[in-house]
Amino acid sequence: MNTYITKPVLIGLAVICATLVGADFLRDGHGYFSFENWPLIYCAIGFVVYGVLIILAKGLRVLIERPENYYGDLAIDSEPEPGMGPIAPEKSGVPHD
Amino acid sequence: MHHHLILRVVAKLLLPFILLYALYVQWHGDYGPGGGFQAGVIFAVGFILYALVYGVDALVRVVPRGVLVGAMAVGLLLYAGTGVVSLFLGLDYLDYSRLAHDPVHGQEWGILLVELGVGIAVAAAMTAIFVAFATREPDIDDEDW
Amino acid sequence: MIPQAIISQLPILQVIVPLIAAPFCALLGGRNRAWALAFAVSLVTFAISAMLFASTLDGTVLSYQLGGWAPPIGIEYRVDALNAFVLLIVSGVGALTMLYARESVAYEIDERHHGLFYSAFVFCMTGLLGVTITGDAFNVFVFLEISSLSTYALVASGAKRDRRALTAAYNYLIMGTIGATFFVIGLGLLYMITGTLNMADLAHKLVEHGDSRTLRMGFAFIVVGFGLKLAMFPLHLWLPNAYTHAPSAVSAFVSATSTKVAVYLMLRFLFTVFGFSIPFEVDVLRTIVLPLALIGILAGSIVAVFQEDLKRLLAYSSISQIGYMLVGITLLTPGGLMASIIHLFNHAVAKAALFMVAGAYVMQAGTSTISDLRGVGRDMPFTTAAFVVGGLSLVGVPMTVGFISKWYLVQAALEQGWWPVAGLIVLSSLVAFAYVWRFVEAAYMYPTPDGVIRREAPLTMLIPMWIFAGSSIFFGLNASLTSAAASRAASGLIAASSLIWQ
Amino acid sequence: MTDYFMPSLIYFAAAAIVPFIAAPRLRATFMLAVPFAGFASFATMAYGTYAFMPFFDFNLKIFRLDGLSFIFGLIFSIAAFISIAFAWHIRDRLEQVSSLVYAGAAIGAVFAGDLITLFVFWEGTAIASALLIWARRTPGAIATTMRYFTFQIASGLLLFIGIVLFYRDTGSVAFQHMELDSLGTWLIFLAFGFKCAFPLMHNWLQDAYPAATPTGTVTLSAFTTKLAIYALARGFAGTEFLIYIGAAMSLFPVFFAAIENNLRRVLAYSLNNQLGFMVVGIGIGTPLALDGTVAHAFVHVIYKALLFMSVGAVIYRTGTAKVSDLGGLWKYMPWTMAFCIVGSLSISAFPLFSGFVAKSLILSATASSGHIWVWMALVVASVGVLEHAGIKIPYSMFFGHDRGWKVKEAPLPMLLIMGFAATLCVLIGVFPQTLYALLPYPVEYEPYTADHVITQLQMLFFAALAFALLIRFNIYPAEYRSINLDFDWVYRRFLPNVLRVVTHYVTVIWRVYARFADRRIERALMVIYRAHGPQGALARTWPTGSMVLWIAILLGITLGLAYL
Repeated sequence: MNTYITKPVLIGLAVICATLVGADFLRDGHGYFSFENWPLIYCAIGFVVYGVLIILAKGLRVLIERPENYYGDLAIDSEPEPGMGPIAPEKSGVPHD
Repeated sequence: MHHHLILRVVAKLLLPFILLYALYVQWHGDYGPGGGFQAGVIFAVGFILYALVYGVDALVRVVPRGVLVGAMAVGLLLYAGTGVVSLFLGLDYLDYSRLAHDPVHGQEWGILLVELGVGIAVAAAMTAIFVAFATREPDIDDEDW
Repeated sequence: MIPQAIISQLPILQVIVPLIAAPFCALLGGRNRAWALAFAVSLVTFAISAMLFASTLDGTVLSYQLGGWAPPIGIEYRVDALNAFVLLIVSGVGALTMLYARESVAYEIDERHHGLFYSAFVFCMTGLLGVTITGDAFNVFVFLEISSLSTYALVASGAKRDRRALTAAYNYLIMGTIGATFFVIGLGLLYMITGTLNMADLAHKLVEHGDSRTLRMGFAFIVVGFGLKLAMFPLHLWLPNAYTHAPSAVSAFVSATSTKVAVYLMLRFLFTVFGFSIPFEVDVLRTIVLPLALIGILAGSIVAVFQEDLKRLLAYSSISQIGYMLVGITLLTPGGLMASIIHLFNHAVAKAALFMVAGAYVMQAGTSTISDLRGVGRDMPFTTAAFVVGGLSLVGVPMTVGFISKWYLVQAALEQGWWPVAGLIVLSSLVAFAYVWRFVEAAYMYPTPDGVIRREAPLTMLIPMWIFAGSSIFFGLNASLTSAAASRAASGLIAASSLIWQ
Repeated sequence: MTDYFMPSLIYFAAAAIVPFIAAPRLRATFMLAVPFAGFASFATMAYGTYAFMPFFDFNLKIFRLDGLSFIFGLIFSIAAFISIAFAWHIRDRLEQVSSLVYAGAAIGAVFAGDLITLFVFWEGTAIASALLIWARRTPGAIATTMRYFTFQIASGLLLFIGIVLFYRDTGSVAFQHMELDSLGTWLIFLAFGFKCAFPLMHNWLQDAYPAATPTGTVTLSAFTTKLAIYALARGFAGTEFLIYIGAAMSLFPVFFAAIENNLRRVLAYSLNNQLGFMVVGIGIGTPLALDGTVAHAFVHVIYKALLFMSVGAVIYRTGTAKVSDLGGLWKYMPWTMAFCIVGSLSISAFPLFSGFVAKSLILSATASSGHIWVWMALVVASVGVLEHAGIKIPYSMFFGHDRGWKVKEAPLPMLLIMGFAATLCVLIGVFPQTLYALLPYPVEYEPYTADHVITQLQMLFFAALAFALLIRFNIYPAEYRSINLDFDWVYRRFLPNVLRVVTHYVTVIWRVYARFADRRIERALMVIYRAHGPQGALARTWPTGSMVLWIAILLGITLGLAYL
């Protein structure tokens, strides 16, 4: 179903990450706070924070999501997107389905 | 046109005296009571009497509206113009001292001219107001007010 | 370049040039001749008042004695920074309105009445200039009557377009006459006390005389009389109808000048003649005029919001704007006075532009009803743009003159610690925004009704309109000239009064 | 005024001329020259204050050139150039004129040496930018314009009252550093806050940016908020309170951005978040932090414009900016994709891109001032930036779900200007010292230390890994048509509803009450209610007699006073 995050892409990412884990030993430990010097702390921050953020956002979605015409049919969200102002664009796009 | 014969005759008889009296008031304004305003009103009264007895149309034939407007304007010009003349004579406005050979006479001449102007303007204005009211076509229905 | 002899005669020329020209207008009759004369005369008048303004800006006071009689007995014309400023406003507005009048009057007045119309117009100007320039209190009454009587005639001449002009003129006549009569009664009472009619002399003798019941009566009559003439709040009832039904050129001219001249008279009498030598005068201003002015500011604006007719809307907005000037006066501080005087100018400029716009609509769209003017912004872009500029000035948006005057007024109110007054002024600006917006919305946001064809106003109307609109921006950006004149005038008034300033 | 020609006047003069140039190409070319002329007018001047103008009792300092205003003048000139060039194909005179006025007013505000001048230009930006949104001319856009304008005018009004009070307190209107110690300065602070989109005042941003035309949004994104940043930096540098505001600002939008469907709104949230970094920098107020803020504003204007341009180009070709409608465009718009990715890498602060060299200044300033929690918030926010701006924007347009679009590449002028912006991003990233040299305070900072580069890459790539896994396991939020409530719900829904309910109950209670109350009271109240209406007593034509009655009453009162 998703056509872009394929196995090669994942493997590529994993290789880069592994390299960066290795590079962790090149750090000279000049952080402002002591915990900055813990091994692999930034890897953890990146990974965990990202995951938690997405999950929290999904949770938020439960609370605040509304249909597009929530503010009425004349609100900006329920209008079709603009072409380029009053001048008609060269329409070459094909809508999906 | 044959009604009120006495009224018509008497009115015609009175008219010259009214006008004469007006002129008396006009010219004696600087010695006795009177002056341009009063004279003008009395003068206008003569015309109004004429109109009351003979009808407004007759009055308008005697003094057409254009003449009235003109007389008003001329009267005012006479009044204001006299002052302007003294400006040209190198004095302040309304200072008539140089209108004649000596200041006192000049002042007298000035006042006489001014009063004449006032008289003409007032007479014409009074008559014009009367004519305006008397000849007004009832072009407004009561509901319109 | 100009002979000294003429310079010394400038004060009188200011009045007699239009005075002589007026009857000639009536004699000339036909449309273009009368107009051409009136226009030429108004330009000359403007030039004269500009010269007067220039020669009094440094604080010189010009005095001119009519007929060579010395002041306490003879009539004196006295030009100082304050009335030179007002003269400039009156003659400037007069000249531009005259330019504007050509097309507008041709549309609104019968050809055969043009001579008389322009004659009355020039008379009205004469009267207003005379009222402003004279230093003799009774002469004020004479010129006041000249200007008022001709204004009644001018308002009534709107009858061709709308019969209601006649009733409006009649009501105006009654009210105006009462106002003038009150003034004369008051003046009579003052004469009883002092035996003089020259303003400077009056001032002097009133201080000597001290407090008395007669003086108080005179003061009350004069204040109420002027209150009528300048359309102070509950005495404003003549104004909306008169401004609405008068011919457009008359609305523009009268709205910009006649109430302003009345405000000037109020200032002149309060400060120069009475000079607040007794506490009663201050009490009247603070306990009667101030509350009424405040109510007027708010009520005028709110009523304007609900008006259907553009000219009427503008008329009610005038009532509210006059309130500002009165508030400035009642502050009795240099700042407040200056705010009033500068607002005198600023409001004249903005209102003249706005009424000219309304007149252009009357001529090109045949109506000044707001709902009939929907979409007019597209058909008459320049005219409507001028309205927007003038309207912004009424609201007091920065970079317009309205802002300048409100700024000074709010500052002056705060200086006195009158917080609620300052708040009210700001609040009324919001209301002003509401009524201006109502029209702007109708003009721009709605389509033109079907079958309505409107063309842009002719150039002779656009030019004066935009001169006013432009100057309401220009003087909003660069207020140094107007504020210098206003502060000079204010300090002159204060120097003349006997109030002791903190 | 005689010795100097203000740059903003060049813009205004150009705006006055533009509508009268009939040939479209000529018009666009003319406009393109304006930013250069504007920049040239102050580029070579010595620092100092010029262009005094007497106004009331004040001597206005219209033009003050110093380190801070110079660099903001430069940023705004670049932004004006980019947005005008991107709008090359636009023929709508309203949009063209208002964009020129907008840019001119913003530049004028930056050079304002006193609060009154600032206020005038402040309002100028409000009006011009509102027109820019209005230029789209759909009912929704007009409604948005009204809301937007209300916010901007509210800001102006607060500023105005603030200036008046400030002047009364201090007797000065100079625009200098201020302390939050009086009502006046608080109001000025709030006015800046409105424009800077502080939390709870931020919704105009998310409301307006998706509403303008695609070109209009590029213009909008550059000026208003950065002007507020400048004003805060000038007036309130070192105000502790700002640090926490900034932290909140940088943090909360990332959640909203992650689930937003409209890409331009995602970018608006991202803008909010970026402003948060700058506000933190201002709050810390050390030279390093302020330099960071300025540098960040500088690079931000460029990469945010680049991102908005790439979204704009996509809208231009597809007519939509919704995640739920887009995907798989990389085949058809490869250049746009490349530039978009440069923008994304810059905003996510990848080494060698402009965001990296600017954001790290703020982060190290925060760390060295010891605000550990704020620092952590900023780090979390950085991951959030990567999420919504670094990954979501390019991924959802050019990859994601293939929706079957077959479109042409963006037109050449658009590509050129995007290429220009992208080049700037890379150049600044590679040669940071050039940027640092322009900053108001001398800065000794080297972003490219091994430690810094490695930790940054670790964080970014592990986050990317997390993203890939989340996509893989279908945890990543699905895209479909929807909107999300934000604080604007309060004034678009909640307050109107409350008002409706209250009105309803008041009416009901009133009816009940009226039934029992004396009828005369009701009538009296109705009289007051009606007094001002079109047929109201105050608006009616009165008979002469009653008018005279008023006169008599008034005279009576006045005379009565005489006997007291």
